[in-house]
Amino acid sequence: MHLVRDLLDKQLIDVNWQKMGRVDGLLMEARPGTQPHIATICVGGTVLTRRLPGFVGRWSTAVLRRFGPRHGAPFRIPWSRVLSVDAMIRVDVDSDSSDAMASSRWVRDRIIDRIPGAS
Amino acid sequence: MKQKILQLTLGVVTSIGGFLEVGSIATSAQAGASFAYQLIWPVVLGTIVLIFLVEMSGRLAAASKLTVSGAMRDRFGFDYFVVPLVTLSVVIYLVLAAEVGGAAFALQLVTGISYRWWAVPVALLVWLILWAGPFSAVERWVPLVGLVTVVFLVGALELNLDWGALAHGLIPTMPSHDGLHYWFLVVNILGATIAPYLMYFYSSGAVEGKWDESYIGINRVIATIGMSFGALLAVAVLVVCARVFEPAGMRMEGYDQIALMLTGALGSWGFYLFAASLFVGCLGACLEIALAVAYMTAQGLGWRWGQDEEPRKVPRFVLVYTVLLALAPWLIVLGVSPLQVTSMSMALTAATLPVAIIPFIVLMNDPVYVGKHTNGWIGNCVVLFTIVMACILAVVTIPLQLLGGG
Amino acid sequence: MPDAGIAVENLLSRKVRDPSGRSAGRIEEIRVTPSSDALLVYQYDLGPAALLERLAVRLRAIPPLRMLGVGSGHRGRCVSWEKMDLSDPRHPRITCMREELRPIGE
Amino acid sequence: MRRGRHRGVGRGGMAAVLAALVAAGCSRSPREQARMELLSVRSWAASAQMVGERWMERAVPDRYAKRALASFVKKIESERSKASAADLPARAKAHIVAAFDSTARATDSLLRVVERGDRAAAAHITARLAARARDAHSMSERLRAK
Repeated sequence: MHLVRDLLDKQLIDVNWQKMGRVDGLLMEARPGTQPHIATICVGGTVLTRRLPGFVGRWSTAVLRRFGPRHGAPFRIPWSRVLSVDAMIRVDVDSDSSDAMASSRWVRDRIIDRIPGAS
Repeated sequence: MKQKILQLTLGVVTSIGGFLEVGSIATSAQAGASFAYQLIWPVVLGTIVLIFLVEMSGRLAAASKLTVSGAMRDRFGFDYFVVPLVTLSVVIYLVLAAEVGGAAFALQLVTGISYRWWAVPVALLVWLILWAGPFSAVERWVPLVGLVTVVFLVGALELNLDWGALAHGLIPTMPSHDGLHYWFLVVNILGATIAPYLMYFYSSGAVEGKWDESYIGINRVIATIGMSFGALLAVAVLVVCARVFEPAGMRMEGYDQIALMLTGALGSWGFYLFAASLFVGCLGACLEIALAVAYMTAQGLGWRWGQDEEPRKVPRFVLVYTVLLALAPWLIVLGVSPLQVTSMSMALTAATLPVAIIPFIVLMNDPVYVGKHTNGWIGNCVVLFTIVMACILAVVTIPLQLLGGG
Repeated sequence: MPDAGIAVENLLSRKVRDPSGRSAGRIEEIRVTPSSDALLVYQYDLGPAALLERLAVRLRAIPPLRMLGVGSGHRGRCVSWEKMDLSDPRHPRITCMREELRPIGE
Repeated sequence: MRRGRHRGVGRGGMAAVLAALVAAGCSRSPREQARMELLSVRSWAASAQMVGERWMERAVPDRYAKRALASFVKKIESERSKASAADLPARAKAHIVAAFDSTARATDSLLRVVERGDRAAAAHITARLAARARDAHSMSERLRAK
């Protein structure tokens, strides 16, 4: 399996087939002498902004940390919760109750619901 | 099969309605008025390229069930994807401002109240249609009303046309006078015709319409007929202006001059139908543009998206087009001339084409995404030619914009 | 972020140097085998540049571009996991000389 | 960047050709600049004339005609000030500025006639505008021929 080709940046879908962001980052445990392994998928704005080069990256990460709904803390999915890997990555998470959709809920409650006719 | 026929007619109608917007009307009118039939070739060239790009977007969606920006993030990663996302959002915002300006000016023609007052209501109307109307409504009634733009064809046929000169215009020729303005218009016409937002909008509509591989044939028909008919309307605008304005030496500096184009042949009908076509063409484009940016952002970042979904279910997708439409009218309200915003946005669209088109050559040849429906030899050559042309445009546009002037 | 944790996405396209300081290429791909609750890394693919490779890797397949010689540059090299020292993730190093690395068997 | 270098060469060559073309286009001699100003006079005179004619034929509403003519007057005056500032041959500059002024006056009087709704008087003014346009056109042709 190839990390970049098959996993990184792929669309994540939750247990009831709802979109919940993309594989923004992967965390590798690399202690000297032991074989490195990937145990966690990271999802979240700051994970993305840290990938941006130079000043833009640092600045946008700082902005998300101060104003982000969860202060930019990335949402972590342990590899054991991954159900299937193909065009999309399905994970055993109920996104609506999880922190992955925190910013979505924040936008919905703070902005969308305040507009009449949001039904 | 009946359902497919409906999709077919819908697709063709959508592309007609979506094709003729403020960019094509303004640039075709300027070209006809300044250079008569000599500038038909960029409209045709741009349309051929657009047909290939739109067909590819549809084929990508049908074969991989992924939209253009979804596949781009998938295939090239966030580091590359952030470049088209940012540049195209800025450029497409300017195109949206120009479309709002066009629709607002149409209302000024009819009511006499300055377009600057109409900009905010137009943006609000577009937002209301998106907020309340499901996608199928947007996709169905806007283009049907867009058919009023067929009036340009009627206008063109009213004047007995010099078909010889018209055919001669199909061949690229060097300008006899005012070379700078000539090339400035070539760039603007290409920018107006090859509109990247059409690719994002079309592929998202295909995915939302649950297209599968059986649609690839229909997709080719829709792209070809729809865009060609749209180009026919743009050429009609050019031809009418060539017959009405060029002999009198009238150069198009503002929409109030362009509004006269049909009044000779069709009298007051011509005036009000022009205002209606400008309004409907721009309104349709506003809807497509606002959705296109929302699609591009949501699909690229993995959010839930879909115009048929209730706003509460796709909050961040809705937030993108809401913020975009909230920002759209202010350039026009500040009194910037709509024609200048149009020229600037078309030139910048031309200059940023490479960013939007380069991913196509890789995506459309990657069996992982399009399976056996990869590009044929012709398709690749067209995209390659477009990339080289787009890079030349990118280099030449800014100096031309400064020197060529509106 | 746990101390030993390295962000894979930031490791990509980092230049890898061999003990003599010469560049062996950039990290383009990391190959893993799934195990019970993690993915075990067994090989790193090095090449000219991660982004370029992702753009170019398929370009060789496109007739007109292959004719123009695009994407036909030198093939990448692969490094098995034990030869890669990631103590400083910003400057990955390999423990053997770059000539000893096998080319990538696509 | 291997791919970039490959494409860069093609793009550099083509861009040089077009940049030369652009440069050639913008070095306008004063005579050419004068001709452009005259074409501009002709364009504005013809535009005002067309609005007047369509208004007389009731093909365009009064609201549109007033707003269009008012904006033409403003634009003609701004072009006039640009022309008087530009470095043009003395004799041609006088002609051009005079042409701009008479076109502006004619357009302004057409505007007042439209405000009064006097379609008969409009006919005379559109004729004057047509004459302005013809003069500007013939002058520009003479400049081109010399």
